[in-house]
Amino acid sequence: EKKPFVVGMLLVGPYNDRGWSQAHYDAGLYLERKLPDAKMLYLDKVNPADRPGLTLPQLVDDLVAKGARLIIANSDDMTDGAREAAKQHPEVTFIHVSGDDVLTGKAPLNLGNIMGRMEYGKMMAGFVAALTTKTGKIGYLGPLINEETRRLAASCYLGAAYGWEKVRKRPLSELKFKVSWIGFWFNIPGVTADPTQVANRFFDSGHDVVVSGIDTTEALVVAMQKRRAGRQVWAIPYDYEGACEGADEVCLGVPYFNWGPAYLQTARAVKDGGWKQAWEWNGPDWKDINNHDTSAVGFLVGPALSRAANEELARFTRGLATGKINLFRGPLFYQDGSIFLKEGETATDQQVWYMKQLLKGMEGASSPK
Amino acid sequence: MRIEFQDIHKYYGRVRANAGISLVLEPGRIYGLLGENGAGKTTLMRMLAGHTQPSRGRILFDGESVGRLSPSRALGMGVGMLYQDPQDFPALTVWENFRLGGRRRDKRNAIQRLQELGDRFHFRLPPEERATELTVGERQQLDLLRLLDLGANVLILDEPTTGISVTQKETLFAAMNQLAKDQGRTIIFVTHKLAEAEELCQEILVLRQGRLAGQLLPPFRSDELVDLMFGSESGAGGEAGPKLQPNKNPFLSLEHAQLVGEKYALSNASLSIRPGEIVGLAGLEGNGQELLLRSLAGLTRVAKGRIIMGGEQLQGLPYVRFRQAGIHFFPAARLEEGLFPDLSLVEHFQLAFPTARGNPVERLSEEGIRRFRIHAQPFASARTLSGGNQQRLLLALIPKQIKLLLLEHPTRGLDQGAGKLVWHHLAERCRQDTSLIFSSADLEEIKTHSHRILVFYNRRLVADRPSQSISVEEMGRLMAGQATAA
Amino acid sequence: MDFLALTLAGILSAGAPIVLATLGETLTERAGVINLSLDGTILLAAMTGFVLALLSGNPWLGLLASTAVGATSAAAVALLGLALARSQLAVGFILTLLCRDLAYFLGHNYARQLGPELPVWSIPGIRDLPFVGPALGYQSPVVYLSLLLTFFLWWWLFSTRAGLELRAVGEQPWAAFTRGIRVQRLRITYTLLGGALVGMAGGAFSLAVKPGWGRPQGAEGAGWIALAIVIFGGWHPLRAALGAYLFAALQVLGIHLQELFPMLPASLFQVAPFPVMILTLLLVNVGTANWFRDLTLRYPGLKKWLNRWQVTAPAALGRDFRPEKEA
Amino acid sequence: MFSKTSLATSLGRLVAALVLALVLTTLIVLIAGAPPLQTLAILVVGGLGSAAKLAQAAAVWIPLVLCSSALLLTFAAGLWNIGIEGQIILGAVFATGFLRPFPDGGSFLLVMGALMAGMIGGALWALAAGLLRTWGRVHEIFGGLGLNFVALGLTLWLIFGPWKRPGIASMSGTEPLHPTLWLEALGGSSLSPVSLLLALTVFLLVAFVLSSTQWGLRLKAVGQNQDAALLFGLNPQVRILEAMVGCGALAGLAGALQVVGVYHRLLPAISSNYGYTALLVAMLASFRSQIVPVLCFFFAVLNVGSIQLPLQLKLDSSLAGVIQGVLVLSFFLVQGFEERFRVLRRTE
Ligand SMILES: Nc1ncnc2c1ncn2[C@@H]1O[C@H](COP(=O)(O)OP(=O)(O)OP(=O)(O)O)[C@@H](O)[C@H]1O
Ligand SMILES: Nc1ncnc2c1ncn2[C@@H]1O[C@H](COP(=O)(O)OP(=O)(O)OP(=O)(O)O)[C@@H](O)[C@H]1O
Ligand SMILES: [Mg+2]
Ligand SMILES: [Mg+2]
Repeated sequence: EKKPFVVGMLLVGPYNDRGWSQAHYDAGLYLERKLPDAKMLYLDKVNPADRPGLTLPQLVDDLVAKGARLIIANSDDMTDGAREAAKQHPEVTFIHVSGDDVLTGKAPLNLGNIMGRMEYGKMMAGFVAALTTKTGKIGYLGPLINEETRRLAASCYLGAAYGWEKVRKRPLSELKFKVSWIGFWFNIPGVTADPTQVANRFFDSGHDVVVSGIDTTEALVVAMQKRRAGRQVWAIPYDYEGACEGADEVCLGVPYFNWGPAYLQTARAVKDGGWKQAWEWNGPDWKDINNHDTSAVGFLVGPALSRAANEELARFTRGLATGKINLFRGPLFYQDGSIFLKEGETATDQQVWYMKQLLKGMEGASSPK
Repeated sequence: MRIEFQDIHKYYGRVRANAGISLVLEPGRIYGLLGENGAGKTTLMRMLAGHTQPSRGRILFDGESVGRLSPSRALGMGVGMLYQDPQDFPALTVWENFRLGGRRRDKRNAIQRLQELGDRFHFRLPPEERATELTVGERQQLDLLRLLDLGANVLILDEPTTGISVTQKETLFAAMNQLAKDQGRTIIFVTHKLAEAEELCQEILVLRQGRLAGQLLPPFRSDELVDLMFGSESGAGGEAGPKLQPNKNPFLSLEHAQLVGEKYALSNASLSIRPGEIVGLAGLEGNGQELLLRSLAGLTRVAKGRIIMGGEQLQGLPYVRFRQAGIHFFPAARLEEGLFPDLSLVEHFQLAFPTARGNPVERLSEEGIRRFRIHAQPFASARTLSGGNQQRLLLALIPKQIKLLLLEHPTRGLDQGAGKLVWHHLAERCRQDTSLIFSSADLEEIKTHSHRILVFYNRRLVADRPSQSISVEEMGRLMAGQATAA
Repeated sequence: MDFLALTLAGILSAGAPIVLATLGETLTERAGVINLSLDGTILLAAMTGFVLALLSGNPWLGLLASTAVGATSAAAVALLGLALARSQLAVGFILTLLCRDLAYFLGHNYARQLGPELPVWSIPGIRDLPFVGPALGYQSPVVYLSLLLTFFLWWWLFSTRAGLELRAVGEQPWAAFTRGIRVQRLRITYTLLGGALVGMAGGAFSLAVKPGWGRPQGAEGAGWIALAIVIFGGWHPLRAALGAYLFAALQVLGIHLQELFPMLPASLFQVAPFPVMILTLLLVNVGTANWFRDLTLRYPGLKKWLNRWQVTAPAALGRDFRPEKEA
Repeated sequence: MFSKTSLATSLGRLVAALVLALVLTTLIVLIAGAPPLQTLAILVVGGLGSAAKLAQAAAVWIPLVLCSSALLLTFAAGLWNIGIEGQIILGAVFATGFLRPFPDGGSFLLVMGALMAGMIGGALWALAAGLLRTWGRVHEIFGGLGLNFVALGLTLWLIFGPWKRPGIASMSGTEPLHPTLWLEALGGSSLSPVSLLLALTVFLLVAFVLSSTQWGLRLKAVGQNQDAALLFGLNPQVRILEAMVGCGALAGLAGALQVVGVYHRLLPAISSNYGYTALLVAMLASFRSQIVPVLCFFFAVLNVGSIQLPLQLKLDSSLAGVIQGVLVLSFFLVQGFEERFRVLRRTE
């Protein structure tokens, strides 16, 4: 019998969280389907609150002992652990998702980074939010504050601003875009702010669309509750293609990751011995952003999105695809008024990746206190 | 209702609280139940009220056995009991206390009834006040009204007159007479106060050491009662202690002290003690002697006045300072207060004599065990000792060099021989100028061993006399409030 | 205005499970029993309620199951802590850990699934009123239940015969026994009833306030907070409910406060109930300390001042009662 | 609380409890739809199966033994030191705080200093609970519990506030310590021989102190009967504080070792619930210090082995905690029934 090609996966949240971790888990299943001798071994809830007393290298030891040759760590919190483990197991290939060790040069040779260009997904989310809102107030349920989360929130804002100004033809000053950070990727009682409460607060203070930037579905759940209490509100979840399910009345759509193609490619390369360390930042397949075999990020339109808005979204997407619309083009200012992009300047990948602050026009903290 | 006790026995572990009591109570009469502390009065009554079950024997109501008596069943039979320590609910209001376990009534109704009854006895009980705010006497009144309201056929009053005034007492007695005579109820009146019993009762029952010692009809004679209650033969009598050496000056004095205990206070107590002196405290439990002992030991607070020992003022200082000054306290509750149930004898010796280490401790323990004739292995735990042996262990643990030894019931539970042994040791200590203050329920013991005797009654010191000038009978009368100090 | 009403609605909703748990524990402790297991029990009940609702499609069945789980956990306290006279605190503590882990273990595969929720009721007369309408008109049944129960228990505890007996048992079980009250039976009954309410709190979480199951569910820590609030509430249903709503307000408003005062750490609002609990306990108990008594002898004013703050625990709280042992 | 019984009796009870717990666990596993035998086998093999696993179990054993030993002190004095979690955390906080001024590392003396600092931190936190108990009459369970949450809040504030890593504040904790400040671990594991030695020493020391010193005897006396202890001049209030402080110091040491030996930083969940687990151990041991290391090892194996459940059976790891809890409850059940029957027999 042939020995399977074991892929170890360390998920920060539950494998069935209908969010970030499940997107990775599903990609693992995709990998098993496409690469017949691949076998996924996963461990979920790898975070200090759920698995106190365990360190990432210990878990990696376990996976390696079970034959893993490729190990994927899916949280930015695993940076140090992944690096340490990679050093201890040079014969195994490591992918640290959302990290930038390769970029900074801290990564050992067997550690690569993969991330999806979710900026586009968030732009679309912001765009539909702006087209849908009646109050002109959009809430963004943010996780913790770092470069990644700042750039995603900013992208969402840029999409919203575009929709508000260019499509709805309203002055930008009338659009309120507020970011609230809970402190982590998901709720940890007693540690983070409670996302249910934050979402409630958004809706109760007149925000009628809440865009989720966290790994779990509280925004959607709360929106559903408000609906049942007779309020006109919407929400946009995040991460996982199936996130809208069961929330038809309120879900405007979901920007999601499709990790399958990248994992498949990496696994093949590792198996054939042709893997090269890289920092990959994969964009959507503009021909069909919802193609499971090619597109790294997508946006699945939700049932609650109006037909008109849907058509506008298609136009917007085409604009992004052709490059006619580039929202990261100057002039853009940081929240404190300093210049992010000069008039006519287009942001480099690095500038976007290392987003230093929220943008002017957004409400909310730019950096941890 | 006619009540018959048939050969009632009640054991608490190894304590025989009641030992074969047979007795008939007829309706329409007032019975007095007398006996020294621990004679078993309360225990007997509690069995009647269904609060506890006899270990052996049965209680018949109108000739019929009703099976296992529970409080609710006893209440159903019409037996109501008023406890010597009020069994009530301090945190609840007066009317709630009144209603609890009583008849179904709404609040207004309950308050109205309470006031009606209260007016009849001139008890003034504010219905909305919490019971904590009441005095012990008022709480007893409240409980009494509750029982009257219940319409008990058999009314047990366990020392109901400790907290009420003379006029209230008269009202109460009148009511009791009325209840018994006009309504044919049985009333059992437990008391230590001979005069009250003599005044009120148609029959007096005397318990002594768990047995029925006598059943008297009027006219009652106080000396006979005292004799029956306290006995004339002595448990731990024997040889008298060493003579008090004259011309030694007092080394300890208590000056106009107000002593505050958990339940009551003792005011204006003054006392001085000479080296080698033995002072016996006579009095029924709860009359002040235990408070005096504990205050001198530094275990309860002294609100006013001073305790002076060797020129140093001790009041207000923590207990350890009293210990350092050479005072040692010997508690009555051996296992509860004096010993560590799961530690071995050796460990007790080690704790009591910390300077001795290693092997010497074992030698010390063996010596102690031998000298005090403790029947136990050195490594047995204190819990497994018999009561008497626990007592002896406690004695063996008294440090060598002390100036004042305060003992609660030093020979309680000891047989005669052991009692003699204890007093032999204590006398030895007195010869070395240790002073002794002890309480005892055995008046003969007090008389035999003390140089001086203090008698307590009603939370007051009623007599302070040299031992020669007071007889056992007089002590008994004083304790029962029969005479005033000459 | 609307915002205020909606915030109030949010507080009522967030507070509902805490109120239920607090009322349940108040009931139990009034009978003289401490059920320390709240934090775990709530989770186990939340999980069971959600899973049963999911499997049956009926959220009411789920709520019933939660209630049953709460009573079952309380039954363990009753068996070990009352019938077998183990330390109630120890048993409760172990149950806390055990129930929590059991919830995570058995609920593993049901995490983050969309399941049925209790409906939102809109109350005809109320929903159209200004202010009151948005605050109170559209709420989950558990919110209405928690409000009703608060007043019901208040009335019941202080104005009925059964309530009087309950308090009596928690104050002086021996005295209650002598008055023909069946102490042990009442204690067990109220332990179970209180536990049932605690279980219902779990259901209120997973079927209404924070619908769904997961690790974390979001109800973690709520049990400890409820225990603290019972003390803060002085074992009185109204005060306890008030405490629970205060806590909910702290949670809801904490989000605002945090934005207004970014230097305040987020965890401050999560931790706040506990120092309050310690302080309350200090006020409750310090009166019995010897040094304090000496102090009040000297400064009688102190005692009066303290009395104003003081609540008293049921006198027999956590104590074993067995007539055969005899107090 | 517990009464002292012979070693044989407590072992007998333990075995009976183990059997009962096994039956209950099997039931629970069946409810979860998993094969009970295989599940238990995986648990045990997962914790014992290889040298690496053994090293992991030993690494868990260290804080457990430290905390259980610490709790022996407070249990001896009749105290329920639930606050031990907070004391571990404060130990970790103090140790981290002590090492923060040395981002470029330093000598082993600094590590020793951090351990000392950790002990002080834990001791102070325990002292707070102790004073609340002796001065304020606040039961140590509630005082300790409250302080646990305060300690948790404190670490979170530090990690997300003043001690956050430059630019980010995250659950992954503070900036890692300089490697020269790490306790050396056995190749590839997080098992540090120094910690192991320390834990063993502490356990032996506590066992010795409790069984053979005057102070230990005094603690036990206070735990048995405070009234008598007062009469014996043992100063029970002071003894209680001493027991708390001693326990806190050892818990703090455990916390400090987690920082310098295992995580090399301050984490939000640095105590890993070891304090609570140790409480279970101490209850099971009911004062018998001899069986503490064995029980700790058993619990550590369960903890380590439990990680195999999600990997191999798609079960949640919390089964380990379930087994531990069920075991202690079973123990109580056995003990309670036994005493019940003894009372019945006596009254007949
Ligand atoms: N619950 C109990 N447990 C153990 N021993 C008890 C209990 N109740 C009473 N005893 C013992 O039984 C004996 C008789 O006690 P009882 O209370 O009946 O005496 P009493 O005659 O009422 O005395 P007093 O005049 O002091 O009230 C005493 O030795 C007492 O210590
Ligand atoms: N719990 C126990 N465990 C072991 N042995 C016990 C226990 N209780 C009593 N014993 C033993 O039973 C015997 C009888 O005890 P008991 O207290 O009835 O003696 P006693 O006749 O009252 O003696 P004393 O006159 O000294 O009080 C003693 O030898 C004692 O050691
Ligand atoms: Mg009596
Ligand atoms: Mg005897």
